[in-house]
Amino acid sequence: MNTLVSGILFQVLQSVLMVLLAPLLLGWVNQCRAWLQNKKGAGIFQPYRTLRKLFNKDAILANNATVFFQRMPYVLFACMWLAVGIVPVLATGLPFSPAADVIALVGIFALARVFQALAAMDIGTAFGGLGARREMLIGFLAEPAMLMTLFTASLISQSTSLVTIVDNFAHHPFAIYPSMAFAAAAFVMVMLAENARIPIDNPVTHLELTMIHEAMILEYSARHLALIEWATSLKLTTYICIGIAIFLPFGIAKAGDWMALPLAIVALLAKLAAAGAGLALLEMVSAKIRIFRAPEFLSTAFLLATLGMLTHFLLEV
Amino acid sequence: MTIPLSGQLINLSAAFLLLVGFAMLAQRRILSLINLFAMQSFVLVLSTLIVAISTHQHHLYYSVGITFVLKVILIPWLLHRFIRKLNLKWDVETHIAIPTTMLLGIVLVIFAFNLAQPISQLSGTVTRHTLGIAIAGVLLAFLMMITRRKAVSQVIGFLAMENGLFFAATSATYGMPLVVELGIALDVLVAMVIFGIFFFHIREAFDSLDLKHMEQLKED
Amino acid sequence: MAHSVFLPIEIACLALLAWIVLAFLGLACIRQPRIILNVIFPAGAAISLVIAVVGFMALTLQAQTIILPLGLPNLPFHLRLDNLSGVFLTLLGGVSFAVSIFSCGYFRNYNGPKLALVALQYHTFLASMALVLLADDAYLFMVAWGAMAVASYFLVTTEHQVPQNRSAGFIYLLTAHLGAIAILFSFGVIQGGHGEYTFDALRQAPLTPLWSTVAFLLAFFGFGAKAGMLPLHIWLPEAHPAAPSPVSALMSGVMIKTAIYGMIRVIYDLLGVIQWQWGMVVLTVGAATALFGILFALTQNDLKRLLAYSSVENIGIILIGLGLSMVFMGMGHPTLGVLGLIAALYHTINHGIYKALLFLGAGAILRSSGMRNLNQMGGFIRHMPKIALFMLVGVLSISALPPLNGFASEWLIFQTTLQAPALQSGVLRSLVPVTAAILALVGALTATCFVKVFGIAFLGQMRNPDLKEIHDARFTETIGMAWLAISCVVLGLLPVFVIHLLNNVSLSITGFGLPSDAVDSNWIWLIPTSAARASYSPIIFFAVVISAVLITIFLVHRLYHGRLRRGPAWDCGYPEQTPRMQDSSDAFAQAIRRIFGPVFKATRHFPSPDDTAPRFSVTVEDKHWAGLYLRIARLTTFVSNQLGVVQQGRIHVYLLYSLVTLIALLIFVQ
Amino acid sequence: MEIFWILAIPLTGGALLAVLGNRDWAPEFGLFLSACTLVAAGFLTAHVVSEGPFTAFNEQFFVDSFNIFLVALTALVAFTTSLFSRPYMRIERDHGKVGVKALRLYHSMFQLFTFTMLLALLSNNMGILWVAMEAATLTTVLLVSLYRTPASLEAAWKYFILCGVGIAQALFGTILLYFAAEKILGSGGTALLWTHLNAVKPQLEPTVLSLAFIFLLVGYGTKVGLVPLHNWLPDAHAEGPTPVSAVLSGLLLNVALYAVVRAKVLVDGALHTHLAGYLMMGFGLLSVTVAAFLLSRQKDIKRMFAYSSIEHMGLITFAFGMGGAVASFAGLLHMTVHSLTKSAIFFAAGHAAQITGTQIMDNIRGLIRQSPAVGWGLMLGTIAILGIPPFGVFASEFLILTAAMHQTPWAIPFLLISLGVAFAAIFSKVQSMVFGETTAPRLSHSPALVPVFVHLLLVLLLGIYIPPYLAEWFHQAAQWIG
Repeated sequence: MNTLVSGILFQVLQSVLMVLLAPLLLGWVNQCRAWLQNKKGAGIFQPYRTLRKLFNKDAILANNATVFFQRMPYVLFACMWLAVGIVPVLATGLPFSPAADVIALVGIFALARVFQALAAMDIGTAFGGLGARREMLIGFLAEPAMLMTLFTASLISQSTSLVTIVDNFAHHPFAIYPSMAFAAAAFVMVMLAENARIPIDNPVTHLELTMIHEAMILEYSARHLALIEWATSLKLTTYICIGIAIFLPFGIAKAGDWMALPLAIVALLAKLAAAGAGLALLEMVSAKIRIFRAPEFLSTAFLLATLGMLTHFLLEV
Repeated sequence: MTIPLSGQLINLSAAFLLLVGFAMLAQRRILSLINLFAMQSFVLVLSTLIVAISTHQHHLYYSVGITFVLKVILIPWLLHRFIRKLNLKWDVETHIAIPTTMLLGIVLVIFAFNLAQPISQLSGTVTRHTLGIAIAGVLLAFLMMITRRKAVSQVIGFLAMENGLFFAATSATYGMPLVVELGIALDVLVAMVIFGIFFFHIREAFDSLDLKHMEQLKED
Repeated sequence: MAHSVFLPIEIACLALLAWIVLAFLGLACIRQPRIILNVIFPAGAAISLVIAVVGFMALTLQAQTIILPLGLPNLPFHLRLDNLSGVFLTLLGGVSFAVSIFSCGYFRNYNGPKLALVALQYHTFLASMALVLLADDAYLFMVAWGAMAVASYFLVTTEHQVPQNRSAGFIYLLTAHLGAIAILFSFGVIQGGHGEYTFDALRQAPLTPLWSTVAFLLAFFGFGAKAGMLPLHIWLPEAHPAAPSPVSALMSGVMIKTAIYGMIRVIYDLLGVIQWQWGMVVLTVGAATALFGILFALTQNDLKRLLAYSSVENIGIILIGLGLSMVFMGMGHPTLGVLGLIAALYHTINHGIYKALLFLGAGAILRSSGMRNLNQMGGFIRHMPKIALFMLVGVLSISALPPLNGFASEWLIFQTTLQAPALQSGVLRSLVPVTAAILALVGALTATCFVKVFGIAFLGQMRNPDLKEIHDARFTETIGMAWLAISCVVLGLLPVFVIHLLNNVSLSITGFGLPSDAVDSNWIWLIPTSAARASYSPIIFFAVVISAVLITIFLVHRLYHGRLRRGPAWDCGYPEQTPRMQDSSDAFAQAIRRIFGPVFKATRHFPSPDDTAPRFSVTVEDKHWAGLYLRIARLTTFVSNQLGVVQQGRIHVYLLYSLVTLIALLIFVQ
Repeated sequence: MEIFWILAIPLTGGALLAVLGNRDWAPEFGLFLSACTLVAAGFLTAHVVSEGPFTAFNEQFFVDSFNIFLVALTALVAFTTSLFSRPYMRIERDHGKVGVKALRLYHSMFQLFTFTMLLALLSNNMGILWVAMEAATLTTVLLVSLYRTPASLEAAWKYFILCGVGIAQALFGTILLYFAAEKILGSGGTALLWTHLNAVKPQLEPTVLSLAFIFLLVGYGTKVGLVPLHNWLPDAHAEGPTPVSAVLSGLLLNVALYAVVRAKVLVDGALHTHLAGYLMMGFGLLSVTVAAFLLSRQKDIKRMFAYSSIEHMGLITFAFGMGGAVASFAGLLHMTVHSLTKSAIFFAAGHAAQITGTQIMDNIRGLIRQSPAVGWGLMLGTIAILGIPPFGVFASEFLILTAAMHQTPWAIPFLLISLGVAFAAIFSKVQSMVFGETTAPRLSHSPALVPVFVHLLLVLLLGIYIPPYLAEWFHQAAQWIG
């Protein structure tokens, strides 16, 4: 009983914390980017300001917008929230975790993507369709790669539930898995693609020839846009957290282990900061590629992931 | 061993049959073809008669009678009437390669003798050695039907084949049971009549009895 | 209980009989179409329910057999109702219920004779499918199988004035016939020489591994032809658009599943001893079929063709499940094999339901707007919201999105592939996960494909605004689709029950079941092997998502305002937004055509420069036509031409034939 | 006694119609005669069912389980055919294709043909059997050329010559048979009686019998239409009037095959080898394959179905050649269903040709629109003949194929390919004839399609239920066919 209560507390704590932290991470990434470009930057709290501004505005919907268009932001946000709630970030053994394993996690992202694409096509503008099409293109290339990386991990730890995976890596004697190197590389590429970062997409431009993610949300305004932005930052956070959980799960506490919590939080913040900086660096050194290069990029990721799995079978079993 | 006189006579007539068979194979003119056929039938009757006398097979007398009436008198007469009606009197077979046909015929005869060998061993009749000749007659008639281009000569070939069979029956087994003989005879007669009808139909359809007109139905 | 009076199997037989009677009543009512619509079809639906109930009861009962005094003298009709047939009977009943109800509304604009024939063939079709599932001897099975093919053929050619429909029907029946011959021969091999054709005898018959492999290959070919696996799938995309939509729903939803039933029956039940090489064959073919099917579905513009290709894809997925199961069984891991088998069965049921739903939806669209071509549709959600809702459920299910049923079964298949480490041979160990990769790719492509379908057809602006009087689904149509949509959700939320029931099936035909963890797990947690390995709870998942959405909405509206204004869409600076600016179906698939170019034979038609209303169009062809089937046809004609020479009209030659034959034979004898 | 009636009715009827055949009521009279024959056949059947096999008229006639069902079948098909030909020939007359004299010839010859068939079946004497077979040719040859068109004359001539020559070989075979039998049974009438021959078959001289069988096979095989002796068959079927095509396919081929099988029984008994079986299997397979491939190039509807007859006769021959209880049973069943189905198809096809005024399939379209009954008859008949369940043809093919499966696996590929090719060939053509649109006019007399659907119904019935007594006959027959 006691464990269950504390577990739920952990769950709630983690969910809320992550939701609140997400924009901060985004701000941090942008700030690092600015620094690397020798700019002053808007400060790491800029995203919160943007959100507040958007929330206070009046929402405008296109005349022919349907319920899809109107409710999509909430669904998107909810999906991301659920996702981040499942990933064991602070502690393992959360009560929700067994409800969805890595496959379901990918499923959640797919769900969100489908709704986003449908909403984009709802108005019937040229850009909506274009964005939806490209998003699905990226999606169907990225999703298998993502699954493969996760499968490599789950084959190593004989389980598809993130908790077990984390346990296996965090609380067992350290071992070197060459396959995980492949997986990690693939994961990073997928993460870039899925979160509409350079080199696949550029979150700051609205250049119609190149944009993917932005094209889908052109019609949104005010609170809807705010939710979408927030969800985007959540998505980024979630991905990074998944990466952390799988590739550097050290310092993650067990559920109900209050002593380990502060340490876990600190560790998490440190890892997030590092990851954010790394991401900014990556975006700095690489250039946006043509949309039809994206398949090559992602199929490379897919290939790497599959290779990782094969190496696992060849070397580690 | 010495063969009794009747046997010798039968063998003689058998040899004669074979000769006539070759003659028909070589004969171009239809009129003389008919006469040859009548002659063959007559030889057949003779040989059958000899068999009947020498072996006292009474039912053979009937078949002798039937054959005589049917094949020596009636059918040649019918044929003569037909070709007079259709005035084919001077109708001749064009371009058949006689020598090759003859060679083929000889091959067939040899084959027939080989075929008849084992059977003749088993046969108890005085006429057993003529079985080979009977088969040869059948095959020669067959060959004739293959080589002839005219309807009438094909029919004659058909009748010659009938003769060969009849001869085979007498030589191998002193003839078939009477019922069968009668039936066969009836069939031959009706067949003859129908052939006649056909000649006229064909004639009015193609105004010629040349079979080369009747090669339209095929897989094209 | 009901079967204390009547055994379920007896009820099933009676229901079957009732269907046949209805069929002929339908023919009798040729003058009163109203009766057919308002009495015959509802009655058929009622019978479907009975069948469904019987099948469901059979899932927990012992197998029952019954022998009818019909059939061949020394081989009377044997019927058997066991758990396996129970599963498929339930599917048949459930789907055909919806379809029959739907038909009452759908066929309303058919004239008397046509309707009477449809009623006749439709109910015969249902009866024959049920009979296929109940048959317990080779002869009855083949008879039912053939009746099924013929009935469906006539249904496909209902609109026989259209030439394509005729050729579609021909291709369909030809494939079915070839398949049937193969199945027949496979039975002939299995009975191994003692001439007994009851399934019991076939089970007992001893077979050398070689011969059982031959039997397996024949059966796989035969049933594959009906199921629409590569490269025998060509009939599917032809026949489905040709048939009336309810019929397409039945064919895709149930009929091609009877082929899966046949495979399971023959391979697991009759042959029994499974070799892992078979599994590899099935696995490879399945993977190829799935990938190929979805790629082609993506590039289609005709909605029903698209759905047909997606059926090909799903058959591929089912085959992947079966193949995995066979590999594991053959390698001596029965419990893992069971997992694969259950996954395959589960996906079979799910696909049956959502594909039927989608076809009914397509039918409703077709009937109300007269459109099948996606490029002309658009914005229908504003005119047919009900259809849109049900289609959305179907789309989400088939795209394997949690928490709907499509996801549950694909999740199980993924779990099966992840059991690969258990295999001994390193090759297999590394090949099996590759299929997982392909499955993942296929899943994602499916989502893309159906985003295209829903987005193009229902969202956006009307593509031809002059299209008036398009209206929503009729009442009965709504009921039919609602029934299927609800079962999609239920099957998605309560996978545990399904797993437990299917576990009985595998226990009864293979003798093995899932490990104790899976069986004992309560109804919330879906646990394939053990809790530590993997678990999934659609209910919690669903609850959390819903509540999260509500909380978000609540918070947002509470903390801030809910003000909302309507305005014109941003026109990107262009003078106006015309519907033609939207992505067409072609445009949506353009990236696919480009990336997977080698798979297709795409021909593009460019408009001429001085075209006032330029239209760009692209047609995608199946390479199997030119590559395989036309070659076979050419070979046949060549042979027959060669043989035709024999018959060249001259009587002398004919006589020569007989003489030569005679002499040859005589020489042969001597 | 029934035997007397069953033979006397058609014989006298034929004679009468030869005189009165030009009257208006001639068709009805012919129908009446066929009905009487059918009734007599029914009585005979009942008699055999009650008392088992028996011989009559000092053993000249003989009825057993093998020929009795063929007798019943023959009488039935003859009856339905005359039922069909009543309106059919009238329409032909209205179309001016035949005159009154031709009709007289037709009616009388039809009865005589029935007589010869029944005689061939019932006679116990191999010689009489031969006579009857020859007579059958003679009675039908003029019917084939009934229209007097050049094509029909050519067809008839080929039919006449080829079958005549063939039958001559059969006669020689019979002589050899007699020659062998005479050794044991002594000369005279009894030596050709099948019952006696069957009794003493183990003592018959093997070499002679093998030769005899060759001649009989080639002879009667010509009439069965075995490749390569089949060349007369498509022409005769295509050019003759449809009722004649129907009875040729439905009756003549069966009876000829009956003769072959009778001979096979004796030879098997004498030889103790499987020679006869192998020969028949060889011919059968050859026929099936060649016919199947030739099907795809046909343009004339009746010609196409003639080839399909060759194919099925080949299949039956193959089955009998294979031997064994199952295969022989299947062969008998297939004989029955094939003649029923094929005659039904010819009925429908004949009307189809009348409706559209051509036999060229490319010009026949949309039958189902113009006359649904004809269209459906043709379609269902085709589906039945192609061996698609639940029709009876499938039942027999099921048995044949499954028997072949473990007796002669080497034959399977041929059968598989042939069945597939035949299906594709026939069905594609029939479908395009039945479906689609048309502008053809109506017929002057309403077509008689009762026969079509009666036959198809029977075939369907045989597919799902074979009456016990029928099965019993088949079993007995299969027993001694071996």
